[in-house]
Amino acid sequence: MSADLDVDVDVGKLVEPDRVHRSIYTDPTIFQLEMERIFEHTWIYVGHDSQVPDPGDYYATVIGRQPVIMFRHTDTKVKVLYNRCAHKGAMLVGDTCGNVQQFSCGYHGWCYDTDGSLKSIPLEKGYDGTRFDRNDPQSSMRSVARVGSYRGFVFASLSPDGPELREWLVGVDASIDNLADRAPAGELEITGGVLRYMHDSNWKLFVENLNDLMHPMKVHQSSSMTARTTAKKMLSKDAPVPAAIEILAPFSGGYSFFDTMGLHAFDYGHSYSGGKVSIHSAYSDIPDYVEAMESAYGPERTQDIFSENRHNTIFYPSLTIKGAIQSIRVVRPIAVDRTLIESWTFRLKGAPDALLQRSILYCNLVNSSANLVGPEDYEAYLRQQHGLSSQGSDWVLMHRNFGQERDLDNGERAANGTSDLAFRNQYLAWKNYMTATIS
Amino acid sequence: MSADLDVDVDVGKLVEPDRVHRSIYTDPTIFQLEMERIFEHTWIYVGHDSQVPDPGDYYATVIGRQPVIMFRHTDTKVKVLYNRCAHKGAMLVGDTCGNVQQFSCGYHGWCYDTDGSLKSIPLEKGYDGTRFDRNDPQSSMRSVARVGSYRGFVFASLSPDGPELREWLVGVDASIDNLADRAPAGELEITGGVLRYMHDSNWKLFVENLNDLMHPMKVHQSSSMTARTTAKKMLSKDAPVPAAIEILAPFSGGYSFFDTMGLHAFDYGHSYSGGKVSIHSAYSDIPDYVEAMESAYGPERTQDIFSENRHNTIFYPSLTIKGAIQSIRVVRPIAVDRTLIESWTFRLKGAPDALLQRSILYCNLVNSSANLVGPEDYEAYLRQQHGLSSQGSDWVLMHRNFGQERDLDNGERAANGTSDLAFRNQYLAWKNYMTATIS
Amino acid sequence: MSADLDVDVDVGKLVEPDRVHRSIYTDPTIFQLEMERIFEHTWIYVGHDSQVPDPGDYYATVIGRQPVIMFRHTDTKVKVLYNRCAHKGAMLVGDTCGNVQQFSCGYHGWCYDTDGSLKSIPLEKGYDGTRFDRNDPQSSMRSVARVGSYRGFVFASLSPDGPELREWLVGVDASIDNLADRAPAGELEITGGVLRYMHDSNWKLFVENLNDLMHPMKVHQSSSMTARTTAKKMLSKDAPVPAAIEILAPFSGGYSFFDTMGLHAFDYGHSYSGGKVSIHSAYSDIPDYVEAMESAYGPERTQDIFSENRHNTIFYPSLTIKGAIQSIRVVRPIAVDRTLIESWTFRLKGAPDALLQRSILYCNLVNSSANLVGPEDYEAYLRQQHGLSSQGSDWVLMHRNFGQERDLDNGERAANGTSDLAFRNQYLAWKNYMTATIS
Amino acid sequence: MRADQPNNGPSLRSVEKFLFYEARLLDQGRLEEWGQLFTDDGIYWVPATVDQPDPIHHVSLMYDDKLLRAVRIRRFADKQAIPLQPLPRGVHLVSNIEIDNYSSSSRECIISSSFIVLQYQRDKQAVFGGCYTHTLRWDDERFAIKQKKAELANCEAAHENIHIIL
Amino acid sequence: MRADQPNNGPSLRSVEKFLFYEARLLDQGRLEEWGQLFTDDGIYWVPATVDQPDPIHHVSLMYDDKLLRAVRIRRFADKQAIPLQPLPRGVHLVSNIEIDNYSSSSRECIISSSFIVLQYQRDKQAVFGGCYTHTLRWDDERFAIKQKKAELANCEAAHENIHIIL
Amino acid sequence: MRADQPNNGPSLRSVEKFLFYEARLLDQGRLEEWGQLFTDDGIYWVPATVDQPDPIHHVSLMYDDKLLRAVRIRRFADKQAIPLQPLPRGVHLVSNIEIDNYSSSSRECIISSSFIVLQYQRDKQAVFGGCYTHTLRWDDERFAIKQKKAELANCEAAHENIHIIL
Ligand code: FES
Ligand code: FES
Ligand code: FES
Ligand SMILES: [Fe+3]
Ligand SMILES: [Fe+3]
Ligand SMILES: [Fe+3]
Repeated sequence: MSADLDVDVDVGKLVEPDRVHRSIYTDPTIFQLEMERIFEHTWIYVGHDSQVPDPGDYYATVIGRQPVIMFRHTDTKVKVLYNRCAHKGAMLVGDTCGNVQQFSCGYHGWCYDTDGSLKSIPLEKGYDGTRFDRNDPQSSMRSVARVGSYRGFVFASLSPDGPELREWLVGVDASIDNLADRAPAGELEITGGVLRYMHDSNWKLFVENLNDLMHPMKVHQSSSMTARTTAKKMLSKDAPVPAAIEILAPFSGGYSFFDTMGLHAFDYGHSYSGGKVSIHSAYSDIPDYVEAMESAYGPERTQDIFSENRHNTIFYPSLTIKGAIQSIRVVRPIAVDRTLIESWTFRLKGAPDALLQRSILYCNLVNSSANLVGPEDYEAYLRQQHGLSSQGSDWVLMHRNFGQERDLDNGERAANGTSDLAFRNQYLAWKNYMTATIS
Repeated sequence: MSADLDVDVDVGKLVEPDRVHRSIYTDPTIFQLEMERIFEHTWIYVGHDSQVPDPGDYYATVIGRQPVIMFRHTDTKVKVLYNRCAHKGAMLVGDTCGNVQQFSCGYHGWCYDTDGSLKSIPLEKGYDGTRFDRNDPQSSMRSVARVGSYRGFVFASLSPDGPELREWLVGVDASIDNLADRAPAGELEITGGVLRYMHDSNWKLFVENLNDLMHPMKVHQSSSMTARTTAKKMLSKDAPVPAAIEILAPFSGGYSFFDTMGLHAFDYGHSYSGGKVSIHSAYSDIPDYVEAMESAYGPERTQDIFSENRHNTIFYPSLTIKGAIQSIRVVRPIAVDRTLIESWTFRLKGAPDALLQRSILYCNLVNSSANLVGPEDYEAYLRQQHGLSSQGSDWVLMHRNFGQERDLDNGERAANGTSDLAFRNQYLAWKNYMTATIS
Repeated sequence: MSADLDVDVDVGKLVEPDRVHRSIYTDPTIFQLEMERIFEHTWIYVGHDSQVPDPGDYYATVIGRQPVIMFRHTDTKVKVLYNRCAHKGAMLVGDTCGNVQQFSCGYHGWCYDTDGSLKSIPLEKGYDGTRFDRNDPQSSMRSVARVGSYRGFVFASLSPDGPELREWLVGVDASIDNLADRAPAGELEITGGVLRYMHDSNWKLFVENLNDLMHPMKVHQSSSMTARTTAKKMLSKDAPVPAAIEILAPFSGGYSFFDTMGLHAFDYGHSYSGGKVSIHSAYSDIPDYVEAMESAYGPERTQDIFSENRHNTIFYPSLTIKGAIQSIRVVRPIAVDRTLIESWTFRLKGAPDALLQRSILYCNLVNSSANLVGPEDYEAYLRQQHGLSSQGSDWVLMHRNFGQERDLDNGERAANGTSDLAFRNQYLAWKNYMTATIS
Repeated sequence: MRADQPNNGPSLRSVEKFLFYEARLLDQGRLEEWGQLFTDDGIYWVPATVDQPDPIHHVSLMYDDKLLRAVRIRRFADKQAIPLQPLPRGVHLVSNIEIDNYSSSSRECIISSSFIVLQYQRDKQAVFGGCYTHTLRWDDERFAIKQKKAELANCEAAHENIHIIL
Repeated sequence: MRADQPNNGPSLRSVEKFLFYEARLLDQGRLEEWGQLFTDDGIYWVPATVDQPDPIHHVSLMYDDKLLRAVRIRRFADKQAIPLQPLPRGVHLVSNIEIDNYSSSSRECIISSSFIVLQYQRDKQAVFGGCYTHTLRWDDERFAIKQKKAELANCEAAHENIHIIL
Repeated sequence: MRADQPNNGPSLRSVEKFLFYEARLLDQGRLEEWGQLFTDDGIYWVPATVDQPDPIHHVSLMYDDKLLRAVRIRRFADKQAIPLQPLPRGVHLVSNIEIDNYSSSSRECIISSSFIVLQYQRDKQAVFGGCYTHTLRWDDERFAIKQKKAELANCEAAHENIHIIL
């Protein structure tokens, strides 16, 4: 299988400051290592606590290769447990979400409280006098090593080691803030369902692409220009620009437009593009929204919030946020060449319904597997995934504006929008994660 | 792939007396070792000789990963040969069963007698003066290393080493006896077709489940209780209990009912549950059957035969029998997470037709992939298979009534029905098989 | 996976002069080595230059595991480039064939000339002052190491080492000559589409079969005899023999017929069967064709050309030619048990249309996945592929007429048609390729 | 070939309507209503082998009389039925519908048709197809199913779960 | 069950003809013509969840008004559209067609049917199936589509590309 | 759109009946009878590429005149035919049936329809789909097939065996 890589070779050699080796996208052994050393180690986005509003609500998902359950134990506490019965290992829920009074295993009926603690075992006396100890934590549903939450975004780490969540979030926490602050009530609610898009390509290709501002002009030229010209042809000159066109047109906004957006990179592989300007910054106003914001925050703070128009923020490796449009995409790697992308939408509490409608429209147009924009990106990944099996060259190039980034405080680095800074930053983190247990 | 296991580590460490490591269900390397050291080594059930009643009849199947043919050479001899042409390796039959005068390879026409010996080669003189030796056993269809048969149940071992079949069967041979003895004529005939149920789960999960008497109350509560309550609602009080309800109702018979059934374990991983009592013991009488039995065996012996109501008997690892209902299930592992289960039904020679009809009904209700009971068990395996990929805990627990089994003669051990004795016994054998070539 | 083979064992031990070990057909590790040491090393058939007649025409395919593009740079030069963008590795074309002015990557718009050289990069100034060097060959589309062409047949080698194409072709070049010479204009044109037949079997089983003259009498007995008897029944005695019957009948032509055809083997695993006689030699004349040939070549040379009736010629490992019927089959291995076979048809320039029609009919009848002959061969491979997973015997026998071949000049060896010479010759080459990097 | 409207018998169109209605009940999960389409002695049968003559001496994938049909239907509403979490769904296409026979004495007609059924649960879609034979009782107003036999093209295959009613 | 030809309304046969004609336009890639089947306010909708009540507050796989439909159609002719190289193709089978409702005032009818659609591109064939609900406007001569809703059996699955129009 | 019963021509219903009858013969393996549905010069054709203009200068998956059809049919009864052990089976769904053209002079009609065919052998089920074009000769009583063309959605795919008649 792993014809390209001797496992004993230092995986660190696959990453140079301005390029990476093609095998990191194609080698199944690297993928398994990534699951172990990245996804089953660092902070991974599990879900938003508005998915489990009531006590007993649960949401089942995976972290790396491992099934977990996020659920609301009491009104205030969200927990993340392994979806695994302590007895013989059966998953405790088979459905994706629901509400339970307790977790009752479907196989032999062991019952656990919603904090995971063992409650009852049928015929428990059969364990008397054996090595089985009902007070051993292994006899309960195990909690993952660490759970953290920031404004409703729940992250979990399967490893007891590593930075605290708040430390890990430095720099990109502001993207969550800006998203949540856009709600007059300061709170978010996941709503409107999920689009699940299966990609036969490596997860890193998706993650790289988000802050790759050189790609829209080419990849999305077709959907964006077709939308522009079709609208021009169909609509009278003074008709208002439809929301769909406001959404699609900026994807072919010109290189200097994208370059101006800028890029910011942080420790742990995080980054965001955009800032004052983004593909979302020219959307038309929605009636009553500004009013609601101003009455909640006052005009100045409202102005501050709206002036921040980040494009994509990447919480490396598993979460990406588009704050200005209240949409997130979650990265679930399945195999070296298979990745599930989930798109979720937020309602801004206290905001007019029209904002949600715009987010839904955006999500349909951009993230659906049956629509215009998403399949263009996916086609780029597919062509990469296959092209990278060629030995025409062993390297994937990330030189753009190398050495021209500006160092800011707290490990932040900034660059022009079309810099490859975000890529280089991701592979710096990747290398750190992947070689941590070797060194 | 084998991220969980270093092949060089003693696989024996994965088995403790009262628990086993989850990787034995999920690691592809373990699976390949199991094929080599268990399925392609010990006695594996091939088929029943009534499947090949006439000379020239054959039945093609697999042992572990290897295609074989069971066939009737003469009226008395059943043979098991590798389904492989000595020339360039083509399988000699492509169909599952049939009747042949000789085996004629479809590729170049080499012909073999029904004892496998090479008969003719087209243009055989082309081999004159070469290393090819038509008398070398390799130039014929090879027989598997050992074939044994007990009351029509044909077993084969691909290894020349190991216990004789009769020695290997000690303790569970009585389950075959009881099944065959239930025929007034003392003989069985496979009939009524086969149900083939594909499971995306490890073979051991299926095998464990059969003598897991803690599971029916929970897993089968739905089908069994739904059947009970539906019947109650639909049928008048004094209507006779339909056979389907007689079959389904005992699956939710109560913990003490299952506990009373008892468990018996033997060397080589074999076991049976039930005995005097089982889920089959309360079936209504079938007219004329007792009469036929008594006239064949006399009342006392008949009484003896009927008093033995074993539930499941496991001939570890490949055959499981339900004697009281004349049904067997055969385990064909395909991959670490894929297992084919075949269900076959026997006609008791000399017994009224109604017995066969009850067996067929039982098989439909319990073993069909499209019916009530089987999918409940399969769902439990699926949840285990996925849950076991979680590192929430590394162990699968088998402590129930540990140390409370009673030692009887000939390696037999007995316990209450809800004991985990059968599991522990299986993994004792598993460990012996798997470490035999290492030590 | 590779339970049958320790990678460190010399793969050469798997090949003996008169037999080969079954694992070479079933072991995934062997397959990966074959891709590396054979398909990504020696001369592989890419396509015929008539597939890209005009400047800018391209045809995309794979060599081993690697996507490549054959295209016409100028009117005279056909090039073979890796289908991989120098930037981040995306394939440069997604379609199988077409015409381009330049290669413009669909992801970020890097443009390459039709000789592969880098033309333009959007916002190229972003690379100023970085390690990126636009003059580095790695910054362009890479050409494969070597490209060679013989009478329009384009071969490529991904390795700079090894014999020149003409040297490698010695002995079988005459088969290409005879095919091309059959055109009064001396030139060929691929036309009439392609049949793509997917085989769930190892590529070597297909390649062996082509010059295995012991198989048609048995494998094709069904299609050939059914065709004969059906025609006999349906047609009046003095009706002309339909072309379909002329094609199908010789497949059951008798052992001595096939033996007489003869076999010729050459270095590098090449061989051909037939010569003066083949299954194609008794086809009826096509009006005006002989005339066209004679007016092009004169009667004597025409006679020479027609007297050469080779059956299958194998350009080991990837190309097989049936010159007399103007048809080729191309071998594209996909996995150890999966192989794509493409069948292409040639028009003989200057010949009557009826010749093409006969070639098309031949291709339909013999090479289609939905017709008579091809599925018979494929069934033989399938039975081998499964039979070879049995340990009934470890060896595949190739003893027929061992030691009876005649040595001719230039490494040529000749034998009777039913000799296993072609197999032995293939595995001699296989062993050389596979052990070259070890020794 | 067959008459489209045998003497006094139902029209082909009325048969089509009935089969489409049945399909719709199944697609929409209206299983109780589906159950009521059957006569009291009605049988729903999915054989396990080709041209299976007999559901009594040979195993079947499904062979439901009224009681077992009721059990099957009720289980779809049972929260304890772990294989049905989440509920599997199906789509039923019926085509090639013909009236093969109508007996004006028994008032029974034999209807043959072909079907494709998709089953969906937990990201898995399975494709089933085969031939239906409906034995329908006709009372001038409505049909009742005396037997529905669904013969799968792949009845002999090693099946994973067939959850839904075909 | 339903009337085959409601008062003054279209006949079932005319509806079948229209749906088969629509399917044929899609199969043959005559997408411009397909677009013209719709009313000006016509909607083409593929929900992303079962019984989705609403395309406004919930994501959909496709939800096209006239403008977006036009964009989708034109993109099939755009050589720059890399996911459409080579052009995907489809086959549409429509069956189980019934007129569910006809309003003689609005002249609208609701048509339900079942479909199987095969999508093919680059050696991959995908099978989609589900239920169509067409809301058709009828003017005694021809139909126009006010809404076409295609409810996939596997709408909630993790989909790879759905290139073609269902 | 098209007339359902062109002047003196066959009714749509009679065409449906014929296509369903043909499908049934194939499903039941009554291949000899199927062969007899063709005219003496009848052709059965499965092109290998989209809109293939010509079976003469371009390869086809199947292109059978009377003789080759007879060979194909007889092979299903030949015990020596190793790819046909055990016999593959099929199910044919035909839908979207329309009469595209009827010539009252030649008495030929062109019928278009869509199909889904399932092939089953040895635990493998394959799904094929596409469009049929039947050229039928009509003599007021019965049809004969002058040409049956089955255009597969995935005709250009790399196919494993297509054993059955589509
Ligand atoms: S596995 Fe959960 S109770 Fe046994
Ligand atoms: S492989 Fe059996 S005769 Fe050659
Ligand atoms: S990958 Fe080709 S331009 Fe970027
Ligand atoms: Fe993009
Ligand atoms: Fe059970
Ligand atoms: Fe052959």
